Amino acid sequence: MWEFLLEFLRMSAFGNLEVGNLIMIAIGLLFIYLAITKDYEPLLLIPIGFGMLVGNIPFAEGMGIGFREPNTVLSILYDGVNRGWFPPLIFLGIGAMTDFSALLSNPKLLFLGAAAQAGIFITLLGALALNFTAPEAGAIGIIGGADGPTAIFLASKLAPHLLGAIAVSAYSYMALVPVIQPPIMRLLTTKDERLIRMKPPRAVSKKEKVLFPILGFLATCFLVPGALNLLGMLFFGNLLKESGVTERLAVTARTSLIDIVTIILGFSVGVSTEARSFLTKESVLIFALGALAFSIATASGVLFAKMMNLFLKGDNRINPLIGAAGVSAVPDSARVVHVVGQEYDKSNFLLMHAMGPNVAGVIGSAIAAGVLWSVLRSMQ
Amino acid sequence: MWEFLLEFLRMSAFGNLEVGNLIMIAIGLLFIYLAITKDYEPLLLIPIGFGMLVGNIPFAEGMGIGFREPNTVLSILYDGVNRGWFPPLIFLGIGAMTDFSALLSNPKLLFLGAAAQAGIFITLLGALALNFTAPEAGAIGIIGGADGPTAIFLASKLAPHLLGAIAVSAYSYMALVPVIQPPIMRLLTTKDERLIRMKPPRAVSKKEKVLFPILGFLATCFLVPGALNLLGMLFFGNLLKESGVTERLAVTARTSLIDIVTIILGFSVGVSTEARSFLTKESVLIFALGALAFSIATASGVLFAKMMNLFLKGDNRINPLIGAAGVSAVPDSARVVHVVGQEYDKSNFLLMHAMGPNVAGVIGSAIAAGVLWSVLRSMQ
Amino acid sequence: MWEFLLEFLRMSAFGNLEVGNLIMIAIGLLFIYLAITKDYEPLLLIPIGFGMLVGNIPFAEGMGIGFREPNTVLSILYDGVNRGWFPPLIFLGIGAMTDFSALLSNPKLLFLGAAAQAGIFITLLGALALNFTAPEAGAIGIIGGADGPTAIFLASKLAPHLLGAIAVSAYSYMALVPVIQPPIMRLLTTKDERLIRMKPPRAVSKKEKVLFPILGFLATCFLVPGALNLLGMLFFGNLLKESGVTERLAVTARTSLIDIVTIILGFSVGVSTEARSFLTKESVLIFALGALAFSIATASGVLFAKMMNLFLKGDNRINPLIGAAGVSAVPDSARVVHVVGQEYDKSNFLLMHAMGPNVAGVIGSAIAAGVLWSVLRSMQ
Amino acid sequence: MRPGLFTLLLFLPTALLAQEPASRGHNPGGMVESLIFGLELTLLGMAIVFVGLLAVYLFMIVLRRTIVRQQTVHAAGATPRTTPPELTAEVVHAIALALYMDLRTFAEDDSDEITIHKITRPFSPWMDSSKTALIARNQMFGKRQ
Amino acid sequence: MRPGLFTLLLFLPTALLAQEPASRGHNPGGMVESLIFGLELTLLGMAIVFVGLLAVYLFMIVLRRTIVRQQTVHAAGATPRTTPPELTAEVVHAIALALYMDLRTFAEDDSDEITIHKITRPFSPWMDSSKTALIARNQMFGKRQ
Amino acid sequence: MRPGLFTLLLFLPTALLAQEPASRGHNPGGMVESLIFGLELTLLGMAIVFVGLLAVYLFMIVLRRTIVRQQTVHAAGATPRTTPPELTAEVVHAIALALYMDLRTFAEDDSDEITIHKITRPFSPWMDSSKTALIARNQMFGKRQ
Ligand code: NA
Ligand code: NA
Ligand code: NA
Repeated sequence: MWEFLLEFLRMSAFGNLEVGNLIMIAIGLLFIYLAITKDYEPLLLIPIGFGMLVGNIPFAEGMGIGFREPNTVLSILYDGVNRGWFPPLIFLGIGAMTDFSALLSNPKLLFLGAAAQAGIFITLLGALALNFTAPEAGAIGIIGGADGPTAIFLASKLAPHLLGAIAVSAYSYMALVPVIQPPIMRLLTTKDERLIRMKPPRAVSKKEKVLFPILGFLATCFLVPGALNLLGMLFFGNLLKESGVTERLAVTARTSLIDIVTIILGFSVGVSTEARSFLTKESVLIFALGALAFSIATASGVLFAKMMNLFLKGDNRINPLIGAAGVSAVPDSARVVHVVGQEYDKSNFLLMHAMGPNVAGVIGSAIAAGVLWSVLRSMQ
Repeated sequence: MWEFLLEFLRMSAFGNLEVGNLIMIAIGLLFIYLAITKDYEPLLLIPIGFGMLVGNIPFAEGMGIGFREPNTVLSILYDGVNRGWFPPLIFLGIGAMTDFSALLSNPKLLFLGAAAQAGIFITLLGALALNFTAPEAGAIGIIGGADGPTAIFLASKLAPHLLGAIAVSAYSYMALVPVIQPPIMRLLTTKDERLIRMKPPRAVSKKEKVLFPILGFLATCFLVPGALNLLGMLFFGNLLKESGVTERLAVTARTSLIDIVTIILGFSVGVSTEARSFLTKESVLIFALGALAFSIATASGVLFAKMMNLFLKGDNRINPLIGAAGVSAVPDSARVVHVVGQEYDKSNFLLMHAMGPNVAGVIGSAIAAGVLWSVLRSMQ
Repeated sequence: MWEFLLEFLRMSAFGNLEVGNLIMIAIGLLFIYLAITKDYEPLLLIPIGFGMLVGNIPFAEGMGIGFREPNTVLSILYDGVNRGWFPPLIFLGIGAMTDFSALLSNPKLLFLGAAAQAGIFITLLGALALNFTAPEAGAIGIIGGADGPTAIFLASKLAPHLLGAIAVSAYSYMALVPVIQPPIMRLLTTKDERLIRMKPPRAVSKKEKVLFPILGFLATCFLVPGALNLLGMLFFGNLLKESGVTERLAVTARTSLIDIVTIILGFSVGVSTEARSFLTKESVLIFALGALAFSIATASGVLFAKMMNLFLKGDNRINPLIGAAGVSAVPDSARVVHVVGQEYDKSNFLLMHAMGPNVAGVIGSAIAAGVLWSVLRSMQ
Repeated sequence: MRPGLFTLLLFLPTALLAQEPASRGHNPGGMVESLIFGLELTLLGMAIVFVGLLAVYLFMIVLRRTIVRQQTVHAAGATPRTTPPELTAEVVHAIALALYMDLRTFAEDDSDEITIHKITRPFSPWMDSSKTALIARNQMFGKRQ
Repeated sequence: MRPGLFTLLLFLPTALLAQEPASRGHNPGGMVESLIFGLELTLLGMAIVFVGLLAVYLFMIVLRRTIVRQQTVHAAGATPRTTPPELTAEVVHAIALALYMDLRTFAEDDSDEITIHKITRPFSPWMDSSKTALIARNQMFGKRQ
Repeated sequence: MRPGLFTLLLFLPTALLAQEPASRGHNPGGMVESLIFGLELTLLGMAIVFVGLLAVYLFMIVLRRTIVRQQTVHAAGATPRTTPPELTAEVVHAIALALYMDLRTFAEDDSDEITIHKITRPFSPWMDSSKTALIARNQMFGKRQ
């Protein structure tokens, strides 16, 4: 009977199997394992991981299954990634669940979110040095924004052939934030700096919270219309949340809507990692550049905080650890900051302060994506 | 530093800025302000208002952002408005949340909802007199239906170039119902009429409620197949609600589904008000005609109620104030009726009676839209 | 006045009326009646029944309403049926609500779900004998799978012109499972067999439940990549449910998402039963073959259980009634098994045991659909 | 609602549809012709709206009578269910309360409370809890002071 | 499940796929040829369904054994966890109750209550509350009697 | 943040856009030219990111001052509302508790309970309850033993 089974297997889909598929399936299983046992970004790693299994079942070409063939179910589900309309809907939901109070109570933390975007541009330089074209380099650089939907959006516009590698790289490093960031944070700060206590956040009025999404939208999108799709939706969602009169819309945006899009987006991204197009030299380089991007982004945030301290006094000083939260990866990097801070002073609660640069980092990388899109889209 | 900033601003998107964009942004801000502070139709004015901000960021043509360019995110979101499939889904949700008991307990109130549709056709005549083409006139007339989704649906079919103006006009006047209707109601009624007490509604059995959507659908759509998309969905949603065995579908239809569609529909309609195509002589005329439409619709409803009273006796008589609720604008015009009624007699509760013509007005204007579509679609 | 009314009716849509439309409307009303009063599959029969009313309103061709005309609202809603992407989303939701514990605690019940698929293939033979083409015969045979989404998916791929008849036939017989199955079950079993008590299910650990969707997916889809769309989504949904870290996604998949798709899918299927294309000789044959399919599937399941008992001993023996649950029709056929079992022994609880073959039948018919698709799609 | 008017209306749609529509839409010829068309459409449209709702009305009347008759048959002997219940004082009070609650104004409460409790539980699809706990517990990054 | 039959089945798909498919689908040649094809497909299909579920079965057996072994290793010394728990009387009663509740009929309760309380809070996306309150409070439309 | 650097940056975009982009993207000419472009883009990009967030910052400052002034006007005489509330001990404890709950680990509890209670109420869109009840009650299939 085992003989028969083996023979049968040879004739079936096992016939098309390549080693690459097995490797990708193993990676998919690893993603699922990490999500379940380590709780690493499970809402994304599980859909992506299972999508990897689905995309690497070695079916024959032309069977009407693959996500690259027209009118297949997988291609229809992939449309929101392919044409880039899933990320703005996710930003709508994120806006409807984000509380900008931390930023409003201490606006200067915005600049930490700006500084951390240096990771994007230095990675772009690295990608250019490795002979990627300019649009590809821009799409790779955005991994340093540490923001999944932004990375998928820009990659779908500038380098759709690299989308799978860029998205998987971005989410992998976002999941690894607690591993990557602490050593860099410790290396670049003195013990005294890590012990800095920041003054408690001031009260933020309802009016400020309502006006913030409107003013924030006008301020950023007048400057960078290319960031309109992402920032427009982010601030729109936040207005739904803060207006006080559209609660039911905000609830739907941050529950059913974002969940439906997250399920299909994650699954589709996973499906798009078919071994033959994914296991390439480019993907390896993209993963290496992604690690660089996260490290530089973290370092830039911390160093900029130290620089700001040169101009600040007393309890206005910033604990430079929170600079690391400027990379986005909401809210993981803010938590990492908090936990590292508590290693040195159990009564120092940095989480609330770190949320400021954290959400500023989301805005910052969306602006950077808008700049890259505007400049690089004509070069494809 | 201010010099630098100004120079930078000149180079950025500020360079494409036209006065029209600023006007539209001001209108968008006004919508948001009215929604938040006056609670005027916030579930629609906030998405539309924010959409106006987004649509009037003066990005350059060909950047792959605008809702008229193919395959942009905004064009994808706009598809449901453009091809008219959002309004039927909204009607599905409205059906799943509408209780037709008020109508069932006093069916003659249906005719108030019919009479108020005179506003549609007289406005159509006005539009023809102002040299609009027949399909345009039909799309403008439907503003008098005081029903947002119906107006968007018909405008997308008959006059897509005027859709923004028609939708914004319809929603503006629906928000202004408490300002527009009371003077007309007072003008056309005597104090004695306003004091009429209607007899309490009779009990409505479950069977009647279950059979109503089925019979109502067959009665109206056999006559006017052109109303199939809207009325089919309205009655389908109501059957889901009343059948007693599809509660989970009705709940989803009146929560997640209608919310998701409302968010994207409102936002897209706002985006479509780009200044260059919106700030035209036509839009001004459409707003003027819209005011006419609402006034005539209100007057027709009230006068028809007075006419019906000529044939009715005793406690069967109708308080003519509730004729004003025949314009739809559910449930605002019913509330206006109630509040105006209470000014004259604190113990006269008209709200429940006014809900009858109110929902009848929705059916009436959908029928009128079906007639206009059938007759005018071949003339485009 | 009655004269006038009749004359008016003659001129309106009543002019296009054919007897067929009235028959279909009567069938639609029957579906709604059965759903409400008998609680037969109401979540599907109500949308399908109301869709039948909508699809058989006799509007004129070219009015821009029909589901076969391009860019109409009905054609847009029908897209998910037409291109087959609704059924996988429904499978996602089913996966997120299915508990495979019954199967895990007694894996040999899987084979009952396999045996019942004989109904599919024997019906296919019958359809070939009645001169249907091979792809049509495959699509008709899948009715024997007793699984609505699978039938719609395969019919949309192999025989889109028969989709309405196949879907309506499949759902009709699924609703009639309590009428069709018991006589066959009683005919093929002895009283002693019906009294067999099965040993209580063993405890199933969380790890088994988490690993099952992953291993089940790999095992089935490596063999039959053609089943990828349905089984991929089924097991993906189940992983979301069992992983323990993606609860919010599982909740959305089994509530809003599946509800929205169910509403539109059922409605569209109903709309597609327009009399002129539905009331044909083929549809009658399909209904006859469907009855055959359900009967053979039930018999195969029961007989296979009896055959397995030849090799099993003591309390490992299977009560052959549960073989009937292998047809799928989740969870109706399992309940039928339970109720029939209780007629003979009030203290014999078969429901939990019958859930095993029940969910196995879903997997089995998805595999069969994959085989049929792979072999027959090139013959269209 | 005299038959005469309605009989007239019956012929309007035929008349309308018999004409060449394209000649009216885009080349309106003259304002007068356009307005006549508009008037015809108005009469047709209002007639159909009324007839449509009249059909619904008739169905509703038939429906009510059928159900009342059924109920009377079913409830023969029992207390008749067809008389509408009167609005008692309690009901009126309940309505008044419901209306009061429904019409209550939108209160802008400009909160003075700090918003820390919101920040500490930012629920997000990117949420991840045990990861940081892991750091705290396992001390995986040496260099502890 | 004799190997002989299955070995035969292994050659069917190859045989099937080797032939020109178009000649079968649309020009069935004859009923006999068509039915032979159907029989081949039936055998192939049922075989694959069984093999597919057999694969799942084997995985499940392996899975269970692995987990049981792990648990035995972990729980060495403790009470063994591998024996399935017996159905106690309470459990049976709980099931009976659950079934009873699950199978209860759909009760058509034709309510006699007036539906006013529903009408007074019509929740809708077009809802708007403070507007009318505004009218009541501010008396913006003069002419009060 | 010296004006000199920023003034420079102002000219970069113009310079960039003036060049033929295609010659850079696909025919990078040389690595050096490509890297120079990358540097220009880096400076431009970082400048815009900072200016964008600076604009938000300025709006926020203006916003806060406006609101504070309004509040001061409104609350003239009353206790001033502009001083930020201090973190009291209770607040700190509340935060600590919230953090503890937030950071609690994901507990893998491998349940020993039988799962029967789940099986008895399989909620599904294909659910149907009274049908089987019907069988039980009506005995529609004769042959009862
Ligand atoms: Na970022
Ligand atoms: Na109306
Ligand atoms: Na099945």
